[in-house]
Amino acid sequence: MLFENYNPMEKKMFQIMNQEGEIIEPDLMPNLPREVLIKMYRLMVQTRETDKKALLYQRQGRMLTYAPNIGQEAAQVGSAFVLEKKDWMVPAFRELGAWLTRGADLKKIYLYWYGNEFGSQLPEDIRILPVSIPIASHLQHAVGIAWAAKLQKKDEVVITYFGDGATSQGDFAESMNWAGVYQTPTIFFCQNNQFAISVPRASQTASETIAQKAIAFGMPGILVDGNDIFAIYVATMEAVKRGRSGEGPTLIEAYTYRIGAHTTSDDPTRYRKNEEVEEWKKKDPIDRMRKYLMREGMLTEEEDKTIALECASIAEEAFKYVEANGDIALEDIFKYQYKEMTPQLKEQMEEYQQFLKGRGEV
Amino acid sequence: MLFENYNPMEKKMFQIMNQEGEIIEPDLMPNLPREVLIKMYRLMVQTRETDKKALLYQRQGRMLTYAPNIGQEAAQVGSAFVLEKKDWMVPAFRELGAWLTRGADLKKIYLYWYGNEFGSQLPEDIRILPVSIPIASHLQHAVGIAWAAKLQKKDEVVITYFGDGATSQGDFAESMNWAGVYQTPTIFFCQNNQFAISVPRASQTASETIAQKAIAFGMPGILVDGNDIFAIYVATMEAVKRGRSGEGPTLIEAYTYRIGAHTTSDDPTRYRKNEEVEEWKKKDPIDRMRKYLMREGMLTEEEDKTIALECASIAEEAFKYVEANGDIALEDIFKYQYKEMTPQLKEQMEEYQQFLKGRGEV
Amino acid sequence: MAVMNLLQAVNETLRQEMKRDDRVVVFGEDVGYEGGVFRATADLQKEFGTDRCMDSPLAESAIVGVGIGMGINGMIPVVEMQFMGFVYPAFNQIICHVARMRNRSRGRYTVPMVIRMPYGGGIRALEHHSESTEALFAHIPGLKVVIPSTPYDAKGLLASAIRDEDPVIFMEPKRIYRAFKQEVPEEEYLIPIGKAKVVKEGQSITIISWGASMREVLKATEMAEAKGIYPEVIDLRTISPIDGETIINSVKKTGRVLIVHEAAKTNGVGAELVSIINEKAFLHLEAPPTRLTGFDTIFPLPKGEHHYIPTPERIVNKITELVNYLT
Amino acid sequence: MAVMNLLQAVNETLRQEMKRDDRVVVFGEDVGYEGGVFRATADLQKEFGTDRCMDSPLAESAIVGVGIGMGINGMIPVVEMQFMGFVYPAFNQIICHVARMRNRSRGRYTVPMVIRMPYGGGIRALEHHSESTEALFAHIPGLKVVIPSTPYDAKGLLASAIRDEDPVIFMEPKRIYRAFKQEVPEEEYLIPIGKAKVVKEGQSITIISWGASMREVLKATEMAEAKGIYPEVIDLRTISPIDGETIINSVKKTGRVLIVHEAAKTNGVGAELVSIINEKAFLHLEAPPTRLTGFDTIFPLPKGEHHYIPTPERIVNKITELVNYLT
Ligand SMILES: Cc1ncc(C[n+]2csc(CCOP(=O)(O)OP(=O)(O)O)c2C)c(N)n1
Ligand SMILES: Cc1ncc(C[n+]2csc(CCOP(=O)(O)OP(=O)(O)O)c2C)c(N)n1
Ligand SMILES: [Mg+2]
Ligand SMILES: [Mg+2]
Repeated sequence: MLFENYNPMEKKMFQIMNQEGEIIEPDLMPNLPREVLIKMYRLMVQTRETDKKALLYQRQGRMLTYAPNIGQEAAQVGSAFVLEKKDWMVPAFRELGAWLTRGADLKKIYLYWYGNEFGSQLPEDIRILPVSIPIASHLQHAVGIAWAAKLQKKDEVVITYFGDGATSQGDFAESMNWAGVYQTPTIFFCQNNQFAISVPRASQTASETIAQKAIAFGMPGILVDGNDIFAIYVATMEAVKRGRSGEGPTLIEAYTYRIGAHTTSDDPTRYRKNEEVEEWKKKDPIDRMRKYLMREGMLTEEEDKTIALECASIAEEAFKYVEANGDIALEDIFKYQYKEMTPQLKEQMEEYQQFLKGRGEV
Repeated sequence: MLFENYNPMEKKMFQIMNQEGEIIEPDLMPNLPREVLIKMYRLMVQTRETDKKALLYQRQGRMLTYAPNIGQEAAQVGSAFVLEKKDWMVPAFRELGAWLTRGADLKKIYLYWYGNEFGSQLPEDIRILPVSIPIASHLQHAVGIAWAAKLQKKDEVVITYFGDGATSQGDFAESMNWAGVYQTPTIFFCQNNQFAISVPRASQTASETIAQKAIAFGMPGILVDGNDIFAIYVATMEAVKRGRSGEGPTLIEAYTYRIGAHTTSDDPTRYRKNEEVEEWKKKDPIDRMRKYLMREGMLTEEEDKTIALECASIAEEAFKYVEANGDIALEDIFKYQYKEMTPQLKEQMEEYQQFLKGRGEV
Repeated sequence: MAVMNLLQAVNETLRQEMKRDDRVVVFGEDVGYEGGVFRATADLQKEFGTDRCMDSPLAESAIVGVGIGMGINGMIPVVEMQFMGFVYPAFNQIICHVARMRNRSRGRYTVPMVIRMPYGGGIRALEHHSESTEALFAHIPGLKVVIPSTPYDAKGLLASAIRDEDPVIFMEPKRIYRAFKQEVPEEEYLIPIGKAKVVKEGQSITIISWGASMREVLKATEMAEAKGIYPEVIDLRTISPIDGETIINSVKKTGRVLIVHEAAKTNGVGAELVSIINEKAFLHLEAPPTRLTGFDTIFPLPKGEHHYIPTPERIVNKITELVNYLT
Repeated sequence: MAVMNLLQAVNETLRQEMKRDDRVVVFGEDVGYEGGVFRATADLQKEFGTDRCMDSPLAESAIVGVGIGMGINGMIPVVEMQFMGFVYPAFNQIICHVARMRNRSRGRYTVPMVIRMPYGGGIRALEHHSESTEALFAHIPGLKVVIPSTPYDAKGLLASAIRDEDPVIFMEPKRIYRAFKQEVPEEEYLIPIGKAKVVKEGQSITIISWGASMREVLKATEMAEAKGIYPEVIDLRTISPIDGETIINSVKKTGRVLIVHEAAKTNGVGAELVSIINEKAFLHLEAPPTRLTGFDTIFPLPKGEHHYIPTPERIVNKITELVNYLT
């Protein structure tokens, strides 16, 4: 129903809660108890505070390149919130909120951005793939995981995240097409944050919306206000239902904005106007939910401050842990390349160890 | 207008002449004099006869792998007929009719399939790129040529041919997308012949039509009866007009059928029913035009026979020439790899020539 | 024992492995209903159903990329590239993910996939149908690269590849798909990946080759023997990781080496072999380890292809040259 | 003479070539309005307009594929891969078309394109941002592969690459993009592609390297000189086609060779160099031509990267080992 009502050819954007935190589609508003709403809110705040700390550490030279999520928290948390433990998430690199929502340990996440591969070694029961940097390439994995679930009759769905820029890559089209042909339970979740580094959405594709691209692959597509956590939640829920009931894949375009830089190496003032950023700041997804919660009497100023402080200190603790435990052992470079080290790797490692030993460095 | 009337979301197929050679859309029928119609017809027959001879030679072991065009002549001739000398054609490997229409020498074409690179060395004034085998990869070149024309303000349009299978490749989507963004004068001409080797169209993509895929890239798409040379001619003409007037790219889906095998190495009886083939034979594009011409009094039985005989003998002569002149010189393997031979190539060639000399083979 | 050609051995092994382990799935272009353009997967869909042997859309990057996901979610995908010349659209997936997933995730996720592909020239084919670019894969850490040269080896190596928990590029020399038959045991057996095979012992010179070229090498060896030269012949079998030990043992004995491959010369696998030999057996060398290979050109269309692949005559010629080096 | 770093030299050369020849167009991801993530194309769009310097959609296969078409229709595209680690989606276009169009059409169509890409490790970057896979290109007939190691070379080589009628892979060592400045003439000059440069004469051993590693090599050379060892240092400059002559002349003099590269060892360009040296200077060798390279692993994330790239200390250590070999 939802997907028929929001036919992508009509370019309507699905929204439940407006910029003021008012519910404008009460019929579609999910019926969630306060604890759940607060949990969602807290996850968004945790995401924001984690970003802020990371940016701070980065400026202090304690953290490396980092890709901030500011402005996109609703899209990330609202969508991942729908998934069950058994489901899979196949991320790109700007989905911190989704990682946290799925229960990934912040220490691992910071460890990754700290430059240590062990950051990607999540425990078995957290079904998140490692950060995938080659744009759009991981969408294929999401189709494969979903197809394998379907073939093995496992009740699992897969969500995969990517940006507006990613839709230009061949891998985007190929994976959408495959998912369409084999009706895999894949949710293609595009965070359209209006930019691929410096390139604006309009220069990326002439398609009127990204949601419309679904038509080329025979699946439903929907344009959703990405800063409205309820709309995101409901749209993803519907897509997950489709997946679970064998109806196949769905494309969700979460219309949002990257408030921060592309990464800490980027200077967005070179390519976009501050006014635009300010306009979008008014649509901040966290502010919006805060307004809603306060209006509904579910959150006080006091409680809100406490949440922010708690989240900030969780981030701080996690990073401290990482700084103290972030180094790697030499063998780890070699040990995981294959199940067993090849003779070449053994030889290379031993020769190097010998060299270090000769210099008293090991 | 045409593209609005045949909105791809409605799945209507554009047809001017029906299976019986009757004009069912007289308003859209192009106003072409008899000579032109006979020229078109002759090109289709030349294509058919060239195929038939090639298949014969192949069975006799005189010709190598060959990809026949039988059933697709209208799509090929009708579309290429619209182009001017200055325009470009970027083929895949199953467009014989288009090659001939653009004035490529049949000797060159046969030479290529005979296994000699000189077959791809067309004269400067014939703007056809070589056969491109990696599926969909050449679409990118078509966009580049068109973009270069636009940037250099040259009044050239580019047509590129590909099959239904090609639409699954990332390169298809990337090039369509680029053409949409930069509004290049590219005509994406899909010969949907219902199969990619053994894989039927329905297993290739869940998109309702291939024409619909245009929506994902912000350009018009149209579904055309690929066995109706007039509909193909008119649709391509409209697309070319768009290109020339700076309105950008167009996707044309020519709905047709591959009557023969994929190539001479293929046995289609393994994967498709004879009844299906027989059904499609009734829609033969050459028969259809013959019926039209005869009904209109533009062609007699006699004339028709003469045309077929002439075409067959042209093919025969061309092949005889190729058999007599098809060998290559050893240096040619080395000479064209770079503008100038690298020292490595020189050395390799000389060493080998030395070896041959030693055995009295050179 | 059944007598079969290399293609049948591949088909038979796929069948056996699919029976043995229902996590094994086979897919690729035309692989399902039609059973592959070479018929390597013939009848597998009939036997195991459309959930075990599937036709894919025409998209190599997806075939590999989707396979990665299937591997992560409990399956063992054995995918086909219709020809080696069509693997390049999948390079990003192979280099960035297939080869890296294990190390990237420190063992959390692995890709136990096999990527099969017919390769090599000599079948009078169109462009891109004659490629031998094993060296590209051999430079990528995280991949294993295996090439059989006989039906017997094809079975044992393919079974090992499928059971290997690391990704394996399995290249099938299509020139000899149907060239000869051999007795192949019906029961399962494994040939270890990472081990070369001394196919023929000798002492005059070590010849290293693999895949279809093994036949030319063995013919050349007979011709050399007629002249009183006794080559030791090594079939590399695994291109990556290379079995240095077997090679070095042989070179220490013979002091002379000829490497024969069909791929272009520059930066081919021959170069790596020469380097290993230098590094490990320098003082035993009585002549420069030498390569006889394809030219640094694209593989010619059929009218030129007979020039490209090293013939037994050219091999013998080189053998003689090397055996006479400085003596 | 202006004093500039390597990045500025690239930028300046692009500007000069765009001025010289209006067929030259520059495009790629973020290359236009923003001037590139490294600023290599800074201000070019401002200066030459949006018809000469363009932002592309995010699609490497298209960047190269579209470039091919532009080359065929009269332009000289100089395209950027944002990082070498992102070139793999374009491999099909590069291998199947860029490298082959000339030979395929027997000279009728050519691809006078330059594919620029920052490469190499040592900048504490995320995964895929530290690649050095020049060997993959070096195995493909039809490509030229060029790597500068100084601002001066960058200018002369890039200008040559743009004017070359064959396609050139132009790899820029990003570790030294801004590492040091040099006097670079303002006027045009060309450094020939296909020629290596003897950077320092010596007699104890020949060291061959390229790109950013040249710095470590030169530091190691100083350290060696302090010990009384006098290496001859060759900057390869062109990785394909290799300048065998310069190398062989040097090896004939020194008898010993160390090749230093940052790429993985197996099947790296070092292997080809060892092989050429064997084939052409075997009798002059006093020690095995030896490689000091990256490991056969993926390039580690920042916490491990200092282990990967050969350091001056490791280079000196190897130099000493080789100079003392059997003496
Ligand atoms: C194949 C590939 N090409 C280029 C890059 C460099 N790159 C990193 S992020 C990025 C832009 C991505 O834009 P989008 O998909 O919209 O995601 P966002 O950064 O906005 O979240 C680019 C070009 C890359 N990572 N992978
Ligand atoms: C990249 C690539 N993969 C696989 C092939 C092998 N192949 C040749 S033709 C073909 C099917 C093409 O189907 P379609 O695009 O519909 O064109 P048609 O043959 O029907 O004209 C395939 C898979 C190829 N040439 N290139
Ligand atoms: Mg974006
Ligand atoms: Mg087809």
